[in-house]
Amino acid sequence: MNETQRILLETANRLLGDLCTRPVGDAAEQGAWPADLWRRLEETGFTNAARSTARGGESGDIGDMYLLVKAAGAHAAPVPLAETLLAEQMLAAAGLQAADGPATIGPVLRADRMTLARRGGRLSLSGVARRVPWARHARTLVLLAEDRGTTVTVRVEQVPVEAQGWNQAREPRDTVRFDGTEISADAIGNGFDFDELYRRGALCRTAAMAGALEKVLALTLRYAGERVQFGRPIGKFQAVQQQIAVLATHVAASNAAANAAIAAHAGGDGAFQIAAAKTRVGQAAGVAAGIAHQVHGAIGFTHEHELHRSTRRLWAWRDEFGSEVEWASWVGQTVAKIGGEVLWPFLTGRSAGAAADVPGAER
Amino acid sequence: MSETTDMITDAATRLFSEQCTPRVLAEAEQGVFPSTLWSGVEDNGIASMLAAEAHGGIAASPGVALAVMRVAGRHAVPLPLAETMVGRWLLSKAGIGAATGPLALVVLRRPDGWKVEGTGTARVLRGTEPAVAWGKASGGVLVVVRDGAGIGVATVDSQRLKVDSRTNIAGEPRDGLTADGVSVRFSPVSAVSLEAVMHMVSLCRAGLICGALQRTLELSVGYACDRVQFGRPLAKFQAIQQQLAELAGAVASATAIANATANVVEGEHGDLMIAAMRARLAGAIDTGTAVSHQVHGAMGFTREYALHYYTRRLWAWRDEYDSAAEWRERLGRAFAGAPADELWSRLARIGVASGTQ
Amino acid sequence: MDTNAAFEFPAARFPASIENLRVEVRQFLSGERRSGALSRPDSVSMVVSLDFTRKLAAHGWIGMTWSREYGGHEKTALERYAVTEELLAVCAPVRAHWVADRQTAGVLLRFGTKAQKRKYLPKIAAGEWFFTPGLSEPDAGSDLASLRTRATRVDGGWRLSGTKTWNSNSHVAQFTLVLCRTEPAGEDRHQGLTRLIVDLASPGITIRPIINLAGEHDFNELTFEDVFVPDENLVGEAGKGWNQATTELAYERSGPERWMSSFRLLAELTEALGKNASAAACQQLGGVLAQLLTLRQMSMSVAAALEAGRTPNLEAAIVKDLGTCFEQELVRVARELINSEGIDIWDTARRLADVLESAQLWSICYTIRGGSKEIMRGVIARGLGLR
Amino acid sequence: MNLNNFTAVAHDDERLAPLRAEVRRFLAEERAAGAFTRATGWDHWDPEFSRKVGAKGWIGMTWPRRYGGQARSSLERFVVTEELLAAGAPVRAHWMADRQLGPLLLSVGTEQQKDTYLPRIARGEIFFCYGLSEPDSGSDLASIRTAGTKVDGGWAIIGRKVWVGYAHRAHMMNLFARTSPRSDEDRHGGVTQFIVDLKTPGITVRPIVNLAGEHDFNEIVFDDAFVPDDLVIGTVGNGWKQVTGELAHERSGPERWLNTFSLLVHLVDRVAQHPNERDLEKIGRLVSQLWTLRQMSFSIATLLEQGGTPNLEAALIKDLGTLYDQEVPAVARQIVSEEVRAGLSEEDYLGELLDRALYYSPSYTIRGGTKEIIRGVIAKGLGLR
Repeated sequence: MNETQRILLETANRLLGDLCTRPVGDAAEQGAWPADLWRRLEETGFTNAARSTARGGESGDIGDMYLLVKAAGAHAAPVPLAETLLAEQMLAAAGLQAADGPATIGPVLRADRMTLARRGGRLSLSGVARRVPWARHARTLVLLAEDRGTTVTVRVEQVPVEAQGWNQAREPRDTVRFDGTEISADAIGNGFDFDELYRRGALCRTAAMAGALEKVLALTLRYAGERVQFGRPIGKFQAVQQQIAVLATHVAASNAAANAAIAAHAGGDGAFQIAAAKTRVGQAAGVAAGIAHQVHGAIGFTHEHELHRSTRRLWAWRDEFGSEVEWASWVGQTVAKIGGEVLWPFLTGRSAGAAADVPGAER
Repeated sequence: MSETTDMITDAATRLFSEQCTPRVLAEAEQGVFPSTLWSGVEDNGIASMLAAEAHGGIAASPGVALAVMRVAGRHAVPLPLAETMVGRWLLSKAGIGAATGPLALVVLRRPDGWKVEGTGTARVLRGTEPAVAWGKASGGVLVVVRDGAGIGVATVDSQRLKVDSRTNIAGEPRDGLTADGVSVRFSPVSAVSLEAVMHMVSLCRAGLICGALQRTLELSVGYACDRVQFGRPLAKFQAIQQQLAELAGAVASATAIANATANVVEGEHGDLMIAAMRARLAGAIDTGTAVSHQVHGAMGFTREYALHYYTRRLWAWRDEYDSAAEWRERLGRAFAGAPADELWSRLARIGVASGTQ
Repeated sequence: MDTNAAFEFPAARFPASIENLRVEVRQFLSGERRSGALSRPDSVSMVVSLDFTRKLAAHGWIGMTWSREYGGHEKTALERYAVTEELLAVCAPVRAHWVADRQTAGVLLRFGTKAQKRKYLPKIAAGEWFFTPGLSEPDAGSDLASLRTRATRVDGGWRLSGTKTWNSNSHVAQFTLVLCRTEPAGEDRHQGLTRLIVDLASPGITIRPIINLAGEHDFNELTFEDVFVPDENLVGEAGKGWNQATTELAYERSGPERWMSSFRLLAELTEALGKNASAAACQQLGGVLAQLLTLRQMSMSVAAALEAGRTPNLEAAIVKDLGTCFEQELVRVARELINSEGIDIWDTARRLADVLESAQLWSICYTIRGGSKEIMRGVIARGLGLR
Repeated sequence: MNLNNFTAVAHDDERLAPLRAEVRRFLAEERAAGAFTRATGWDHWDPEFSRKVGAKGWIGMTWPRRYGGQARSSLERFVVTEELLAAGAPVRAHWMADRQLGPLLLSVGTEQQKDTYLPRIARGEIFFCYGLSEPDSGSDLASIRTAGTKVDGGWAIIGRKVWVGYAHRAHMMNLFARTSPRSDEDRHGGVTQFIVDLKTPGITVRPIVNLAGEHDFNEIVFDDAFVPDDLVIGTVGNGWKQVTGELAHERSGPERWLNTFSLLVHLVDRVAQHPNERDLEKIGRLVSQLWTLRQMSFSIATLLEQGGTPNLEAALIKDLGTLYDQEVPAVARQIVSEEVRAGLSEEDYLGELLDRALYYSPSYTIRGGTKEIIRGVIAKGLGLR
C-alpha cells in the first residue's frame, strides 16, 4: 500500500464507519435504499473510483478500486459499490458513456444468457438474468448479450425487475427480464466477454470477503476480551485462544491471497491468481465464520449483535461469481494442463497463469 | 455379554496380553511368523470360532467375533485372524472342515486379478492378485468366487504360487500372488453371497480397528497424564483435553456403529449397515490417528514407542477389503434420489435390531 | 485406565411393537402434511403451533413416559424416543411444548411436590401449559453458576429480581422454571441456588423479544422486577437447585434433536442429487449418511440406558458433541455438493436453497446451546480422567 | 496487531530472476546426472551434494565474504532455498548450520569461532546437528536439565538429548545446556549454548528409529564430556535469549510448506492423465493454498530483509503451512486408491512419495513448535495472552 492508498483507506474507513450504522443496515435489509450513504460515497468520489481521468474521474487506479471494495466489505456497506465500479469498467471497455448513480451488472450466473436480435435497423434485447445484485435500486444496468455470435456490452437505463430476491445477507438479488426491449445503437459496444466479467466479479467478492474477515476477527477479539465466564475473560481460556489463532491464520491467508490477486490484476493479468484467491478466501470464509460464532456463543446468534452482518455476507459472497468448488476446478484444470514438473516454475513465474511465460525449457 | 463371549474374550485377552510383546510385533514386521502365538490362537478356539461345531468351531455370533477381534486389535496381533476366521466360517458353510493353520482370503470380484477357469470340482486358477493379506505366510489361500447364482470356494496351497513379497504401511504382508494355471478343488457354498463374505470380513476387521482405536486413546490419555510440560501434566492443558475429547468421541462412535452392525449384519439391510460402518470407521481413524500423534509429540514418531503399531495398522486397514470411498459410495448410491419425504422412513429401518436387551 | 464402560455404546434392541408406533406416528404426520399443518417446508427451525401440540397431546405423545396419575401414558423411554425421531424427521412444529415435555417435567417428576406434579404435569401432557427454560442470563452462559438473578425470602414466598435470556417460546409459555440465587455464593458457587416455578402472568415481568440470526423470533429476554413467587412454587429444597439444573441439562443432551435438527436439509439434498448422482457425490452423501446412522445408534443406545434406569451423562455429552458437529458438517457438505454437482438452486431446487440457508444459520448455534462444544469436551475430558 | 502485512509479491526482480534461473539449471543438471530424484526429499543427508551446493556459494550466502559467505540478500537466500526444496534436493546435511548456527555465530560468536567454522560450513565440509530437546523437555524448552558445570578451562557436560536429527552423521552439535539453576524470575535464563565436537570422549549416540522405519533421530548421552571455554557461543546463561530472535526465519520459511511438493507434482500428473472434475477440484484447492502460502512466505522474507521481526506472521505461516503439508497426503490418498497404486509403474514415485508423506505428516505439526504452541504464540500476538 502506498501513501495515497493509506489516506484513501483511512478516509473510507472513517466515512463508512460513521455511515454504516445498525439502523442503516437494518433498514436496507428491509428493502430501504440508503440514500444518504450513497450520496456521501458519491460526494467523496468513491463511486467513481473506476473512472479514468479521460472519462471524468480522478485516477481510475485499479488498486484503489479494490481497496474501496474491501473497505466496503469490512463495513458491510449495504450499497452496490462493487457493482457500480464493475459497471464502469465494462462501460469503459466498450467505449460507452459512463453512468451516473448506482449501477449494476449482469448476467452473473453462468447459465443465464441475454441475446440481442436485429430486425431491420431495430435492436431488441431478450433474456432473463437471475440473482442480479441490487437491480431494483440500480439506475443503470450493464449487460453482456450475444449478438450474432459475439458478446456485446449493452447499457440499459430502465431496469426491468421481474422478481425481487435476496442473498443470505439480505442484499437484493433480483431477476430481470427483457422481452424484445428496444435498445438504441449508441448503447452497445464491444467490451468484456462473460469470463472477464465473472472473473472481475470474483475479485470484487474476494476483496470484500477479505475485508469482512478482518472485521470478523476484530469483533471476535473484542468479544473474547470483554466477555467474562468462570471469573476470566473467555480470551484467557486456552480452548478459545487456539480457535481464535486458527481464525487469525485464515484472515492472514485471505489478505495475502486477495492482495496478490489484486496486484496481479492491476499488473494486467491475474486470471490464475484471482481463481486461486477466490478459492482460498472461500475456504477461509466458512472456517472463520464458524469460529467467530463459536466464540461469540449465543449473543452472536442474535440479530442485535453485529457479527452476523459480516458472517452472513461471507456465506453469501463465497457463492457469488463462482464458489470455491468452481474456482478450484478451474485451478486444477489449469495446472493439470501444464503438468506437475512445470508447476513450480508456473507458481513462481512472472505471471502465473500465462503458460507462455513458464520456463519449461529448464526442466 | 453371554458366557461364551466372556470365556473366549477372556482367553483372548490373556493370550494376547501375554504373548503380543513388543518383540513379537517387531519381529513380525521383519517377516518372522509368530508361530507360538498362532498355536495359542488355535488352542483357544479363536481361529475357528465362526465355524460350526461339526467343524471344530462354536458357531459364534458376529457380535462375539467382533468382541474377540477388538481384543486382538487392542494388542495389534500380527496374524491373519480376520482372514482365517472368515475362511473357516466359509469352509464350514461349504460342509468341509479346515485344516489348522492360517488362511489368506481372496474374494474375486474384479475383472483383473485371478480367474477361476473350468466347471465342476476340478478347476484352474490363473492370473495375479496384487496385495493378498498374509499371502505367503498363510498355508493356504482361500479363493472365493461367484459361481452361477451362488458362490464357490477353493483352497490353494501358497507353495504353488509365485510370490512377490510386499508389505502394507503397517509392515503386514500384502503379497502379490501369481497363479500360473494351478489346478484347485472347487466346492460350492450355499446360502452365502460374495457380498456376505465381504461383510463378514469387514466386521472382523472392524473389531480390529475398534480395538486399535481404543488402544490409541488409552496410550494418549496415559501419555498426557504422565508427561509434564511447563510444570503441569499435558492432560491439564485445555488444548490437549479438547483434542482428547474429540478422540474419545471418534472411538466411541466407531465402537457404537460396529456393535450395532454386528447385530444386524446377517439381516435384510446388513449391506447398508456394513457400508455405514466402514465409512464411519474411516472417519474415526482419520481423527484417531491425527489426535493421538499430535498429543504424543515426537514420542509417537518413533518406532520405540508402541503407538505406531496401532496407527500404522489403522491407516492401512481403513482402505482394505474395499476402500472407505467405495463403501461410502455404495451407501450414498442406495439413497441418492430418494424423495425427500421418504428418506427418513427408508433410513430408519436400517440397523434396528428388535428384541429385548 | 478403564475407559471401556463409558465409551462402549452397546447396541440397543427395540421391541418390535415400536415399529407399529412409528407407523401410527407417520400416518398422523402425513395427514397433517396433506392438510398443510406442517408449515415451513423451506426451513429447519422448530416453530410453535398450538394446534399441532394439542393434536399430539390427544394422541398421547406428550408426557409419554410419565405415570397416568399425572396425565402421562406410561410408555417406555424407547417409545418416546421413536416418536421424537419421527417428529424431528418432518421438522414438526413442536416448539410450544418441547421444553416442558423434555426438560421441565423431568425435573418436576424427580424433585417436585405431589401438589406441583398434580397441578402442572397433566396440563403439560394435555398440550395446554408450556414452560420456557429460565436458566441462562446475559452474563451467565457456559458459566451458569455465576448467574445473578436472585430471590429473597418474604412472607409466604419469595421476591424475584433479575434477567433471564435465550428463553425460547416465552411468548406462548405460561410458566418458567427459574434458577436463581437465594443465598450468597460461598466457597462452593453451586450452593445457594434455588428453582422456582414462576407464573409469567405475575406482575413485574417484562418479556422482550430477541430476533435471531435467521430473522426469526424464537428467543426472549425475561426481566423480573420484584416478582412475588409463592412458597408452593419452590421446587425441591431451597439452595439445592444446582443438581436439578444439571439433571435437566443431561435430559436434553443425547436426544435425536442433536443430530436431526437439519434432517430436512439432508432429505432435500438427497432428492436433488437424483438417482444419477456422480460417484463422487454418492461418496460424500454416503459419508454423511454413515455419520447420521452412527449417531442414531449412539442415541438409541443412550435411550436404552435411560430406560434401564441409568443416567449416562458422559455418553450424552459425546453424542451432543459429535451430533452438533455433524450438523455443521452436513451444511458444509450440502453446499459443496450443490456446487460441484451443478444443482441450479436458484431455479429448480429453490426449496433446497432455502433449507440450506436456514440450516446454515441455525447450525452455528447447535454447538453453543445446551452446553457449548468446549464445555462438552470438558465433560468428556473429565470422564477420561484428565481433569 | 496487523494481519495485512502480506503485501503482494508479483514476481522476481532483475536481481532474483537470474539467480533463480541459475539454481534451476544446476538442479536440472544434478537430477539428470542422478544426484537425486523427486523421491529423495530435502530431508535427506547427502554430504557430496552439500559440497556442490557450497561450491556454488549457496550455503551461508548472506554471510560476509571474509567468513566464506557471498554477502547476498536474505531474499536471494530465500529464492535458493525454495528452489532446492521444491526440487526435493537433499540439503539436510548443511541445513542446520546454514539456517541456524551460522547466523547465530555471526551475531554473538567470537572472531575465532567465526574464522574456524563459517568458511567450512559454507563450503559444505562441516555439518551440525541441534541438541535441544530432552526426554522430559519437548515444547517446554526452558525446562532442559542437561547440565554444564564449570571446570578448569571449560565445561563438563552431563545429561541426555533426544530427537537429535542426524547426530550420527554430523560432525558437531550446537548444544543447549543449563549452566545455572532455573529460577522463577527468569525462566529463560541460565541456559548456555556450546559448540560440541561429537567425537569428544564421553558422548554416546544411540539411534532412534522413526515411525517411517528410518534412522534420522538419535539420543545423545553426555557423560562428563568436556567442552573448552572457547566453544561457548555468546554469553554464558544467555543461550535461550540468543535463539529466540531467529524464530521468524525458521517458522516462515519454505520448509514449512514444501515438504510434500514432490508428491503434489506427481499427483498433478496423475490427475492430468486421468482427469475428472472432482480430482481437478481437489488439486485446485491444494494449489490455491500452496500459492497463498508462498505469497505469505515470500512477503515475510521481504519484511525480514527490511529488518522487521514479523514473529506473529511467521507463526501464522507455520500453522497454515504444516496443516497444508498434512492435507496433501490426505487428499492424495483419496485420489490414489489401492487400485491406482497397484497399476503404477516402477518409475512412478507416486506411491513411495505418498507413503513417506503419510508417515511424516504427524511430525509436521510437532517439530519446530507444536501446533498448540504456535497457536499460543499467535494468541499472544493478538493480545489474548
